[in-house]
Amino acid sequence: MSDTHGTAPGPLARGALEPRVAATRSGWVVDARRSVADLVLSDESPLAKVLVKGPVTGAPGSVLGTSSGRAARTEVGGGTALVVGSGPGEWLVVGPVGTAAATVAAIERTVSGRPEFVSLIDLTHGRALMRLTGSRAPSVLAKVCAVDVEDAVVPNGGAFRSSVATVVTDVVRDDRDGTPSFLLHCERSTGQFLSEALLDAGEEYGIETTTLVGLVPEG
Amino acid sequence: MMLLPCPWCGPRNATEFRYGGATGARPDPVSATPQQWREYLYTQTNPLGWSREGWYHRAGCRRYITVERHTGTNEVRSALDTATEDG
Amino acid sequence: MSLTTPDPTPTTTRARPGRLAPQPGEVIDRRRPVTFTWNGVTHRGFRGDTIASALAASGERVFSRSYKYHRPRGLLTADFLDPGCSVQVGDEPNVRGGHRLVEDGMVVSSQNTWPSLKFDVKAVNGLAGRFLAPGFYYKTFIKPQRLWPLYEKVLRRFVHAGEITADVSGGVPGETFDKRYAHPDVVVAGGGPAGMAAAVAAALAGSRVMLVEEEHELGGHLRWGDADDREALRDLRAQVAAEPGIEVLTNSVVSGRFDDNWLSIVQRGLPQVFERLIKARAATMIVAPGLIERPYVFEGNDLPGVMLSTAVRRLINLYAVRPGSRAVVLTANPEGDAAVEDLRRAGVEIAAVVDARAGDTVVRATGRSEVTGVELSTGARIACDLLVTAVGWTAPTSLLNMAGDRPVYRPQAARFLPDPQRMPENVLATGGIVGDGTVTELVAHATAIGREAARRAAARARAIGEAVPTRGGDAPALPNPDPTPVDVPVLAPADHPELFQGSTHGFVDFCEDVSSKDLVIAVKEGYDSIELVKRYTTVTMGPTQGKLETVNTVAIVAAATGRTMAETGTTTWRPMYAPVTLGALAGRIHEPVRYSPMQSWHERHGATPLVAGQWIRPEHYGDPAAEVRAVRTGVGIIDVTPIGKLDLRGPDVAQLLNLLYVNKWSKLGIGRVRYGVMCAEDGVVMDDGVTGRLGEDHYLMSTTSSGAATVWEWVEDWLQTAHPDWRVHVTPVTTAYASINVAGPRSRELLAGLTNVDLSADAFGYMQVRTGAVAGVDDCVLWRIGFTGELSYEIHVPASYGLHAWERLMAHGADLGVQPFGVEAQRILRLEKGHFIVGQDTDGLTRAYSGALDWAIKLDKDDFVGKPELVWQQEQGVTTQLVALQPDDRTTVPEEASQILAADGRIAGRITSSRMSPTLGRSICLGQLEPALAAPGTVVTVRLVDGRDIGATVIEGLAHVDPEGARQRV
Amino acid sequence: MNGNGHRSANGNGNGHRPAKLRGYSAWSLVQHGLSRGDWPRTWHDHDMRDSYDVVIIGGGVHGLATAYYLARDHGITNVAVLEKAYIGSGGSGRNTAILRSNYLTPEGVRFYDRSVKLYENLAADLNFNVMFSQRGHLTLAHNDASLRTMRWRSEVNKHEGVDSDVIGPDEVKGLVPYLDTSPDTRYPILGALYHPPGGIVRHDAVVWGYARGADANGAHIHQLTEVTDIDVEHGRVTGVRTNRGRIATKAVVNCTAGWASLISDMAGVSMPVQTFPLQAAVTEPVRPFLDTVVVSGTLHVYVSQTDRGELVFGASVDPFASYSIRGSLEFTEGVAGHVLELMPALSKMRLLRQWAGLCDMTPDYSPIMGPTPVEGFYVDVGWGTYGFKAGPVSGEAMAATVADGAPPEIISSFGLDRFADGRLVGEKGAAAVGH
Ligand SMILES: Cc1cc2nc3c(=O)[nH]c(=O)nc-3n(C[C@H](O)[C@H](O)[C@H](O)COP(=O)(O)OP(=O)(O)OC[C@H]3O[C@@H](n4cnc5c(N)ncnc54)[C@H](O)[C@@H]3O)c2cc1C
Ligand SMILES: NC(=O)c1ccc[n+]([C@@H]2O[C@H](COP(=O)([O-])OP(=O)(O)OC[C@H]3O[C@@H](n4cnc5c(N)ncnc54)[C@H](O)[C@@H]3O)[C@@H](O)[C@H]2O)c1
Ligand SMILES: Cc1cc2nc3c(=O)[nH]c(=O)nc-3n(C[C@H](O)[C@H](O)[C@H](O)COP(=O)(O)O)c2cc1C
Ligand SMILES: [Zn+2]
Repeated sequence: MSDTHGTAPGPLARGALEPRVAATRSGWVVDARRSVADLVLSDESPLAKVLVKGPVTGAPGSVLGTSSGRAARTEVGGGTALVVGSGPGEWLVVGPVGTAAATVAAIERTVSGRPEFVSLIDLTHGRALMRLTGSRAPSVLAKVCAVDVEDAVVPNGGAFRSSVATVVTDVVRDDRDGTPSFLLHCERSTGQFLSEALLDAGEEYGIETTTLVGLVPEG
Repeated sequence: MMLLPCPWCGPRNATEFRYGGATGARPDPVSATPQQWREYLYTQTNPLGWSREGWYHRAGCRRYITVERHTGTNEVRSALDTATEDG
Repeated sequence: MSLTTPDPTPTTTRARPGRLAPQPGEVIDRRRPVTFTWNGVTHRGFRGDTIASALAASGERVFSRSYKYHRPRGLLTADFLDPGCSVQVGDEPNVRGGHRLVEDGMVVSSQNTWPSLKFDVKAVNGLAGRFLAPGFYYKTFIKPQRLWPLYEKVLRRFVHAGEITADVSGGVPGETFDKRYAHPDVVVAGGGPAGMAAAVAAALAGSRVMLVEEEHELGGHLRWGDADDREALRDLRAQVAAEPGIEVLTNSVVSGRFDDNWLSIVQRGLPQVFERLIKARAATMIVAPGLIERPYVFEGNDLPGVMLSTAVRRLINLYAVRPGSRAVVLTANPEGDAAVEDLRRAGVEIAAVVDARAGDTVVRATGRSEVTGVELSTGARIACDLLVTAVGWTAPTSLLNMAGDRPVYRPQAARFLPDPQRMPENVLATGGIVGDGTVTELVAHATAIGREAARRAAARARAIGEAVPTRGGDAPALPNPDPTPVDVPVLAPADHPELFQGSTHGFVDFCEDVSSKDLVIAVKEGYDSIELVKRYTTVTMGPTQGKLETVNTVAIVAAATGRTMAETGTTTWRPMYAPVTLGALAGRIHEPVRYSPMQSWHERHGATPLVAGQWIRPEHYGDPAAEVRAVRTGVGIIDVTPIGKLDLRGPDVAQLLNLLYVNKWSKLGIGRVRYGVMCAEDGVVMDDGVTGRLGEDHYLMSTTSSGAATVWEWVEDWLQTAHPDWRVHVTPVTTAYASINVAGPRSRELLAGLTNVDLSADAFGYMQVRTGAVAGVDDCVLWRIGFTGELSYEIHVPASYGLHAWERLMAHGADLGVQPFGVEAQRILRLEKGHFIVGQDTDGLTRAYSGALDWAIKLDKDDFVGKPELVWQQEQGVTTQLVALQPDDRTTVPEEASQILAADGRIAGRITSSRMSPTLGRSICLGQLEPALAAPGTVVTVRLVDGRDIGATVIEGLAHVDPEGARQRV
Repeated sequence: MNGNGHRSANGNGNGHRPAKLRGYSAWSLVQHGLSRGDWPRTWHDHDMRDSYDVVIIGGGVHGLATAYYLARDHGITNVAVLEKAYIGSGGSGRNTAILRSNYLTPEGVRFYDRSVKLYENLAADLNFNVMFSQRGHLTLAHNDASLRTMRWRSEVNKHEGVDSDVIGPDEVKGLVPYLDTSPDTRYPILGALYHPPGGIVRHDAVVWGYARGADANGAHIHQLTEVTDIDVEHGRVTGVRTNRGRIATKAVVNCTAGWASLISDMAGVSMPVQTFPLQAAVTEPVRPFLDTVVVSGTLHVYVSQTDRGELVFGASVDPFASYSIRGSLEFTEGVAGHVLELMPALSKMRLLRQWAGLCDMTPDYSPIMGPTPVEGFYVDVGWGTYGFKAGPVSGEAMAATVADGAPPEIISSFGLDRFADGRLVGEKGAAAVGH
């Protein structure tokens, strides 16, 4: 972040979902509520998101180590990122808050010099990212997504893109301590709508919202 | 609902795709006569039987695929990536 | 339809219709009485009672009046299909009284009770029957034709149905409908013995099974059977309960089968939702719906007290209701024989058992508002208040037909049977629909079918597993299905006499009041195929959709035409197998809306929302004219986030742009922006926008907001299908950026204090692009362009910082009087400037030269999309031309779409855009005009929507304000 | 029919007197009720002749009306209508029966207006009550752009003398109290195009009435007769082949709608036509509450209530070309969702049945009518989702085309050659959902 012109405080970033109780953390306005519910939807939009494109079989795949349809954690740019094979010749790298630039630089370094045409784009601010966690998470998805997310088809580490509540969404199954957990990644402007549709679908199971672990304000 | 066997994503509901139809080859824009060009614009084959047609997986891999479908039964017998002919 | 004289009433006193002592298989809970009202009168029943059984238990026999003739109707089938007891429950019309369970406080009323439920209108019936012949409407009310609307009004008052209430909020507050998807291996439609056994076998073979039963509990016909049946039922239920792989859905129905085994299942009676639609992609479906008992056609067959054997067996065994006092039973099968036994046990006097297998039958039933007697083929007349018929079955092949099967008629079984040859791989059938047999034989068949379904499902699961890329290391192993099909034992249909109609005419379709005579008349008039008979008489078109009436219809039409039943065939079964509420079909409505990151600010500042496709945008903040003046004289900012944006990267982007736009792109330098127009291959203007070159191989393209998605797919189409060798990556970034247009003579001043980009005219000229920080936010893209015609900067801020940037602009510009402006002010500003809007000033047939785009079109390029059409358009001249018009009366704004007339009165064009210009203080327009009228200075006639004509003058160019473009170049 | 000996004089070519259709009236109904005598057959079965002057392929409203007007207006009666299934089994028996003339182009408006006028007198003309219910037709506008298109249509309509106007939400509410006209819905109703002469008709009755009229005038209607090929020699039609044998003829009219391109292909004429399924559905009846036809283009849905009390729903064509008429669940889901957005009070009404028909879509949503490069092969196709209402005018115009060998003025813009010439007649904005 370059220094500010003018006298106002540093720029404030906002996630894709309107927080119900707002608080500021690491330059982000986040939802201050915590949740201990069994079924939780958290806004993880502040995480760094970098989209890498290249040939289906080529440098990015071999460097990042996943293929289309699968997601795995890898060391990228000095942090651990979740690398999602989000489509043919397309990888989504989800890293800790604030690491987008470093991630871009790191990947650029590793693919440079290769003959294929590879491009990178920082979509941290361009996409909404939320996480749905809980044993009933598959039931919630079953109300809004036509793809079967059972183990046999989408085990932990599976990733696909489909329509969720009519919004085109990347879905990544990324379980938490054996509990089903899904990352949902869509165009930023429809994030609010998608979150509302998920809350609506999860209502009968007692869903609650919260903010990304790590950004949840203290106290 | 019809399932389309996307070569990249596996079988998916047809509503995830946009139908592109059985568009003919683009005539040479320099030498095409109005007849030929407008035939290309307006007249597609409309068979009752097997048809080769383009679909776009807009809610999935975002690839254009070429599908062989029977227009009487909606049975699909193949689907390949249009650009790479991968199945 | 005439009725014989009343029979002498029987003399002995007998047990009245009403509640029996507890029955071994009853489903009512006598410890839980419920109270409800029926036509305003309080009634009692028990939990587990249906509306019909509770009313029957209190002696009610008439439940409705019929559709055409208003004849009294009672129970016929006493289940979901019963055509005689559709009732209104509260705000819900057409509730199936034979199925819906009574609840405490339920308000139930009869529908279609003209002249009243009980009033005897025999005379009217008799007369009506004669004149309301099929096709009656077509033959009358022809002249005088102007009276038809009046007749029509009268007809509409007689509609037989429930009512919906005018409350537009709809339904009970908090009452919702729901949907979900499911991916079972096997769906079993029907929870009778066959369905249960098939489900158990499939689950044991490893399938995830969904067992769907329309009734409130599993069991099918075993539920109202004898002790052996009940024993078999207990055993099967226990087996189902023991299988964790079976999901049991009761009070649910498989309502449709669509391509690739996409099944719709309606789940009713849930606590949290009114009805839920499950959309199941089943690997295999087993159809096990059993059989439906068929009514018999004879005079008086619709009188209350004439019932099917299954109806009386249900009433007695499930609800402990005595259905009458003195019965005549016409039986042709064991079900009828069993009904005789049940009736005896229930204390009903059996006046006669007429055995159809011995050739005896019923000629007619007599009575006024209910049956009082029966005339037999032997000539005997017997007094009774109950006539039970058991003459055969209809196989509900509906779901199979939806899967491609066509039923075949088997005279030996007197029913249509499915044709296994025509069934797809993923659909199987078992149980009564296939054939008959002992429970053991049924279970054996169903077990084999269940295992076979599981085998096929496993093969499919394997194929899917191999096709999806999501399976990884810890996925369960794919099933390895046995290649050999399961050996399925034969389940042959039992022999059954063909019994459809006696020697008299009677009702065939009870819902639609269609009699056998009507069918014969229709055939004689030439409507002699089954489909034409259906349409002419409306037989099978009512709520039961042929489930009770198809076979009799076919039989009667066959007899009337001299064809066989097989030749005659059935009408087409179609979804829904059972009707589904619109609420369940709709589910929770998902209509995505999109917001810019500044939405909360707009709401807080009183913006009037404008629905623009999926976007909700500020139309204005109170006074659009003032917003226009602020932009012309000072500075305004507008949220233009919905503008479509595509990030284009790669060495071949310039080639791509050259192909897609009518103008040239090869020489666009880094830091430059160009306006471009895209046409489709027919030369019709498709989209426009600017594209800027940010780096050697990096461009940012903008599109119209409504065209964003289409253009993206368009670009991908050309890249993937025509030029897969081009190296270009396209990423939509529409909402990756919050886009703000800062417009007005003081925009430079405002922005200068907030950015590290050098804004001086020399450093950052018109139609250029820069990247830099704005309001402390890095990686912003700034375009010096303007839709408004003023000096302006369109800044694209990484979306998370959009609100921050907007607030900083407002705060920083306070002393400059910065004003937020909305879409309406922008429309006025662009119209003053003469900028067209694709789709408003052009239409679906407007080729580019008609859009006044001559300056942009570069026909010297080798190729671009739509070029040939534009070459020809240029050669032949346009048919219409976009022009700017000035109404002669400066205060009149002709509404957009006002037509422009030629001297001979022909339509020669139309106004496409019009506003009162706050800048000029007069009305201004754009329009499409025939070229003969398009020359500057031509005066044309505009027909206003109120019919008045005004003059308007074509002006030079398209701009009303600043035609030289001086204001935007400062 | 050039050179065929027939004159095209209205009414009496070839000395033929059109049969006066009568026999149906309230009085005759009473008589039949009392005497219980049989009604005459509505049309008759005939043996197939070896040759006919004109062979019409397709026993829908277009084919039957063409046969009727050939006889009535031109005295051409040696005519066969060949229908592969039963009459009305195509779109004519499956359509949602909406009649209107509020189209967008002046050519279109004039054409459909003539049809509505013919419909207004059809019951008397055919002596068959087709139950044309002119209950009014509303096309809702939910955004600016559609309001502008409505106004465009209404201005063109008014110019052509067709009753049509843009009305505001309050008037809409007055006409249809069940509509949710509050401004804060997802798709607020900003206004509507109101077209009082529009309405619904009993579609089967139109088919049967024309069949009866054609039959009475001597035309042969052959059901269960499928055309399998068309003989063309030296650029002229010489006959058609059917599953029941060959028929020699010099004039063939293709009135097969959804199958139009298959038939044209038999004659070697390629057509800019794509076949798409169009679906419809009915609910169980409820007491009448909806007096007008309501259409929403934005929501892709329309609804009317029949005199029987059912709601009849329709939408736009399926999203991909197909000859399958099995129908889809997405259609009913979409229709239900959209109807409930318009009229939330209907959530407990139940959908009873859905079905589908085939639509012959053209690039500009206007029909293709008139001669073709093959002499004697005429087309009356491209009826898409809107052709039922055009039955009468098309029959009249095609009869004149066959009789005179050239199309009359009213269909002169709809020729097949317009595509090669790039002169499309754009009706998409007025026909895509409203039909
Ligand atoms: C669901 C639906 C709703 C509609 N709603 C409306 C509406 O509200 N208003 C409106 O104006 N229009 C509507 N339409 C359109 C309208 O139904 C059609 O445009 C119109 O019926 C076409 O009539 P037709 O006589 O040309 O064709 P059809 O009625 O389709 O007749 C063509 C006939 O040709 C026969 N045929 C085909 N091939 C052969 C062969 N090889 N040999 C012999 N016979 C053959 C077919 O069996 C068929 O009977 C709707 C259509 C559908 C499907
Ligand atoms: N149906 C009878 O009344 C009856 C009477 C005596 C004997 N039998 C014999 O029993 C055998 C029938 O046993 P079975 O198990 O095949 O049938 P069944 O009639 O015992 O059970 C079928 C069940 O399927 C349900 N059903 C039907 N369609 C459905 C749908 N679309 N969705 C959900 N549920 C649906 C019905 O409600 C019924 O409970 C036959 O041999 C028959 O001859 C039947
Ligand atoms: C305007 C209209 C109203 C209809 N109303 C009903 C109806 O009330 N009940 C019914 O079962 N079918 C109704 N149908 C549908 C027909 O039963 C049938 O499905 C349709 O004509 C298509 O034929 P098919 O299903 O035999 O293929 C109606 C059809 C139309 C065109
Ligand atoms: Zn795909």
